[in-house]
Amino acid sequence: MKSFFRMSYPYILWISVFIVAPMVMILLYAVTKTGNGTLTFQFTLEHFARFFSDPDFLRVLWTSLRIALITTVFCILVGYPAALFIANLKERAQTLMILLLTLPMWINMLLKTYAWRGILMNFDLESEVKVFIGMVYDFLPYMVIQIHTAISKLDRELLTASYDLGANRWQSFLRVTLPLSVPGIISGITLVFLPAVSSFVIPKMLGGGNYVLIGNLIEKYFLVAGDWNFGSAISLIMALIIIASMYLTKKLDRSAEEA
Amino acid sequence: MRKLIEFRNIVKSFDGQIVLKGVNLNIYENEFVTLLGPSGCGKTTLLRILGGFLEQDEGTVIFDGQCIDRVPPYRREINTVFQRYALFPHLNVYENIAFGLRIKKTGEDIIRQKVGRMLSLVNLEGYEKRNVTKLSGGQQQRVAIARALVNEPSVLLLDEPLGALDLKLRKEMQRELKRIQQEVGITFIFVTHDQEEALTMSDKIVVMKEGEIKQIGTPLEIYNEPASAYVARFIGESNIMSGVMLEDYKVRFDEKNFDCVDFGFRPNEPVDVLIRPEDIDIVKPKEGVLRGTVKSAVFKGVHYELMVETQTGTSKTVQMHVVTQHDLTNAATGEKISANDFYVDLDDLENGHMTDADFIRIANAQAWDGENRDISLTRVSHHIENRTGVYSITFGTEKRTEITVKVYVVHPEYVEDPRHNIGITALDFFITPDEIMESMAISTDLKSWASAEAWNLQDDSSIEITDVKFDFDPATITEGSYEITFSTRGREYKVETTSAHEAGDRIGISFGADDIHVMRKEVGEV
Amino acid sequence: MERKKGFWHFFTSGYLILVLLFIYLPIVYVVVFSFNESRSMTAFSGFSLKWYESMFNNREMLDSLKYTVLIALIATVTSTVIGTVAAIGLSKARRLIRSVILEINNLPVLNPDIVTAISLMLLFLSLKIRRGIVTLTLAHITFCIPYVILSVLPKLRQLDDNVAEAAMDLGAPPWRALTRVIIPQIYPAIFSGALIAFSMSFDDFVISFFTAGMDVQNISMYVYSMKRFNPSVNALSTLIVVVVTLILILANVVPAIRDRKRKKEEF
Amino acid sequence: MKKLIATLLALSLSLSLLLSLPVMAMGEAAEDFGGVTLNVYNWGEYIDEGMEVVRSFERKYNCRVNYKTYESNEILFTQLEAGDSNWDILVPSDYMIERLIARNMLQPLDRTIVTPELLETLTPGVRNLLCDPTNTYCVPYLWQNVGIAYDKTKIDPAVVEEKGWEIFRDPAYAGHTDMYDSERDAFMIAFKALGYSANTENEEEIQAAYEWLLSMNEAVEPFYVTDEVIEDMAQGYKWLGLVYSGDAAYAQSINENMGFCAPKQGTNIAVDAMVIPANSKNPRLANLFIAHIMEHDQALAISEDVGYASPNAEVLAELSGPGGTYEGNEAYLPRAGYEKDEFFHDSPVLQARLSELWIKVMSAR
Repeated sequence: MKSFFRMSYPYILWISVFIVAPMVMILLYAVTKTGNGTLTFQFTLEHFARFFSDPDFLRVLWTSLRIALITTVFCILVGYPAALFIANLKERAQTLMILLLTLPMWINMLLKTYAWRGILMNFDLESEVKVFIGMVYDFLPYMVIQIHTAISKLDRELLTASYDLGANRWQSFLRVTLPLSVPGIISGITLVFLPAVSSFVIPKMLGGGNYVLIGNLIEKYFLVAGDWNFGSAISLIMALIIIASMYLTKKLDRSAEEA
Repeated sequence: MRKLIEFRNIVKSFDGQIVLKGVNLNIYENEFVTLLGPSGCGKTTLLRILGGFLEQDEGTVIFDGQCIDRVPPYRREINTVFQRYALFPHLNVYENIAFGLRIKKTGEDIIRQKVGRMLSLVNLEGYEKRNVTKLSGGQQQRVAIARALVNEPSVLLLDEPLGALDLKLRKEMQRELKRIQQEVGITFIFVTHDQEEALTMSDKIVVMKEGEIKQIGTPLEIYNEPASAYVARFIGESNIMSGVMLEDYKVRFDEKNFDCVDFGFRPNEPVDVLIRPEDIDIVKPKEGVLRGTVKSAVFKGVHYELMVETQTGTSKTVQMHVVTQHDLTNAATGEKISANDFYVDLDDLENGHMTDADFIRIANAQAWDGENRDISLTRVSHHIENRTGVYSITFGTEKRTEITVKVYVVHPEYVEDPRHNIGITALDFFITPDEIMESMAISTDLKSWASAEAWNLQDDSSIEITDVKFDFDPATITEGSYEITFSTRGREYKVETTSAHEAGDRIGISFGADDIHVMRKEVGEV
Repeated sequence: MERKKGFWHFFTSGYLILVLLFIYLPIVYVVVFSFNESRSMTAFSGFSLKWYESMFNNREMLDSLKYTVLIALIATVTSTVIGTVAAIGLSKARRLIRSVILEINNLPVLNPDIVTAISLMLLFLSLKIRRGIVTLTLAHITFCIPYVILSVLPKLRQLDDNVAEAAMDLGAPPWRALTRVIIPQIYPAIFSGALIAFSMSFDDFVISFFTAGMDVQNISMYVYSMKRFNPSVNALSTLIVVVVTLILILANVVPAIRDRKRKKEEF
Repeated sequence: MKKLIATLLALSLSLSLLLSLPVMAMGEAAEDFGGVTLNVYNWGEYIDEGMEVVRSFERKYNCRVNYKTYESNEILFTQLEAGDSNWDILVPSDYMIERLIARNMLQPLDRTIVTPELLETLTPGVRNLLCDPTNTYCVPYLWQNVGIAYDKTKIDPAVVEEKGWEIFRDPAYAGHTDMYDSERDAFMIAFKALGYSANTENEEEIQAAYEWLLSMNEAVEPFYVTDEVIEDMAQGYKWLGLVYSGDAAYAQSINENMGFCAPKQGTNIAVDAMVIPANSKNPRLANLFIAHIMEHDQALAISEDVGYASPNAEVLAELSGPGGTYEGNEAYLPRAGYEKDEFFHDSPVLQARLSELWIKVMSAR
């Protein structure tokens, strides 16, 4: 059976060429002087300094985090009850509901955002509200499905035991179903918050040009200004934020288990 | 004792299948009641209805004088220990046990005091902070009990709680549950399918079958005075015979009359008679009420369990003609073929039962090639008529290697035993020494070679031929004729005794009048 | 319990219907307006197939749809093969190696798309590789493989090992044991991994936007490049909605029918 | 399961084959290029509705056009700098052509194909542009100027004429104004309002313009948009908006009470012109494409559908004159020869400075 391990060699080669090498490229460009497109090996941290010293860049970062946070919280508030009610449906109705939720995920995100652009033309909303609707629309199904998977895995007998010990429906939900569905919420957060922070299509198409999130900044410095070094630096900063928040949610998840 | 729980005519069905057929049952305070029956008899459904997790289709449940059908489970003075414990994985041992008290908003210090007491009751002091998923089966089960008892319910429901434990731990937990019940002094309702568990722990046993209560009584009553063959068979070991109640105190079974202590039956009423194996004593053949030979003796730790055959079954003896090996070799293809002469039953011939495959089987015709690999016999030709007499039959392989043997068509001699309405038949047969030596299961092969069969005279259903008696040694057999007797099962008694015996001993068995328990025949009872 | 249940049942189904309405509002809106006579997205002035006609005449749009499907298929098949083979290999690897590789493997999934896109663009441009359909396909395969592995590996780890050993004990060489015993058991996982990979590739914009170069454009890139609001996109969206619905119905109803048929045979 | 995969694959393959029937009608080919691909890179929505101009070119020369679009001159330039693309036709704005010529990234046109007679058909306003006086490298494609679009039912035209760019600082229109999200154009109106040149690199003037824009933010609280301004003005959602004349022409064709005014303080005139990159693979076919676009019918089709002014003098007169699609349309014909109107010059320094300040302006709200 040991020989089977050799079967993963082609894949190891693949990830080193197409995942590791590119990330190294970003790192290199982020810490070297601007060479408009070519790699100059003069080491510098000026790009990071430039990013963190300018209040506007920080405001852009803060706006991205803020909109992603509101989107995630809203998805949880709207998504959790939906997931709970679906989990209480009968078997066949449940599979139908999940199918109905997954169908839109298959349709191009661009087309759906374009549809929203058409719809939102009727209303005169602030760009931030439009971006918020677009984001919630795109990420809500992911959240509902993650939470539903967690809830449907719970052993029904636990609820019976809770009733038996005197807890009514609401108390049983609060003390048994909710705490045990936390892992589902956390995996939902990772599937919503992380992409939301870095999204650049929805803000661009729905928020008009001015609603700049960090994703737009990266696109701007790579495609418009052609400053790859600064663009890479911003990407690295965002990647670090993502990894930090992912680590945080993992720890939260593990501590939830220990409690 | 005060009546605590009353089930009145409880009916329940799951998508069309009746699970409870109008159950009536009263349970008294501080009783240890066991609902006993095979899986699917409705015992768990009854329990869950009492717990409030299921709603009965008809009937009412009275608890402490009031009807509690409308009361939701969380307002019933009842707590449950579930089959798979259902401990809350996100809470530790202490929090699990304190769950019910926290719901009732009990003060923190009272909770600490009550949980502490519970932990000592179930010998789990010091486990407060442990994660429940990491505990052993026994420990988890004890936490489940503590979690239920801490709320001081007036009734504790236990749904097969010992099912997942190993034997030794299960025994220990049985004693501990009994101890806790007596110490805490509340009503336990225990569901199980393990009759030994029911006997050791219960004050009252309720035997159930297919949604109905068959008998309610103390373990002793259930064991000694089973209401029906079903109950008797379900509790403890038993010898059950069908018989006739001649008059009070006199019953007839196995063609003999016996005095007994039962009365109140109609004259000559067909009844079931029960004798417990431990009530039967082994004596000298002469002194025994019945005489028989020991068929098997198995040591069960404390005692031996003997199977004593007091009446032989119906039997039939036939002749086995052992002839020399005479397989032919086809020089051209190097193939070998062999077959034996054989007898055929005229009846089988007449109603067209006999196919080429049957002929091949009975003649034990075989063919194999140079490397000793079997070849199928594809060409069988014969002109046997439906009349007794001697005919010939030829078996051949694809490559024309052939052999011809004689077929004796004979009138079958059936042996019929009207008393036990059993019929048996068998035919003489020819065989070679090699085939006997090669046979891996000699009794089965002898039955097949002799086409030995037994059947029930009334409904023609086949009856097993249990014994094949022969007095030759298969390993050293030589040509000649030998007698073989095939017989069905006779009357056998299971006997528990501390004295050692071996198969074949001739002994006598005896039992007293009070060892005989006469039971009314259940309608539709087998 | 009965009375309260009635209200609660009404409340929950009402809530679910509201969520479904929100999810399907744009889709229905687009489908309706794809038949609108005028350009506007606010007033429905009359029924016409004008936009479908303009869609089918718009070769650029059709080409981009063709490329989207083509690349999605190639990426799905390749990534499923590599992914499954890798998953099987990894399932037998030592714990440390497996966790390191899996950590790297999850990078394209957890990392924001734009970072993956940028990194691949930098790779291609720095190595002076001309961006086109090849680099686009390689990029798609790169971010599809993790989904296959994430779907196949857990199933593999659940399989009890001595099933494969039993196959070998009965004379099957390791390779045969793999194909005859292991793969049939993880077939559903491979299939669902392939489905996810296909939907990820079919739906991708960001990574394609940075790695496609000048020659090729997929649907998302084409829609993104349209400045003024062009109603023929509604026609395109309707087409994709119909196709996707058909595929999903096919993928879910067919096995259900087969199961019911098989159940009938068993009685 | 296997059956399922098979049906899925079959369905998708048939779908893609069905759609990719090459639309290669084999008309008479003036010159047969045997299916060679011409790579054309143009602005989005900057050609006739059904792309018949391109299809007729493909039929005429039996070739295939790979037509792609970009959003801004900056993105176009960065793509070219990346160096892994070889386009045959680009349509950059005048100031970008200046930069490309300076870095000799373009190749001269073929006089035998883009003949002087053809150049004669151009209207004087766009011939001999500052960036390429002798039209050696570029041929104008469409041109426009920047102005104020306003709702005549809400704002009196006289007020717009009188205030010019200052109207964008009139709090009366707070919440009803669209500002185009392009740093050069936004700073241009500030420079013009303050009387400076649109190409100034003087730091104080830039700072003053920055303050001007900040005060605009307070006063009018504009919505920063790109193409939504066209629909906003066409549907009458907004009263005031900064708009390119071509977009205004299109909007006015839908909504008559939308006015357009090129303010008296002067504005920016811009010409998007066709050029051939130095590394083009088939320059001959590229030249033929430019000649094809310059023909009367093609120029007419493009300018009529897009709404931007045509460089072809005849087409210009035809469309804006009596019976023309844009007769009486204030926005279609850009103002020519007005001394305060200016072309943009390429200055990366100014560009970088403006983009940095622009982020401040936008996120200042």
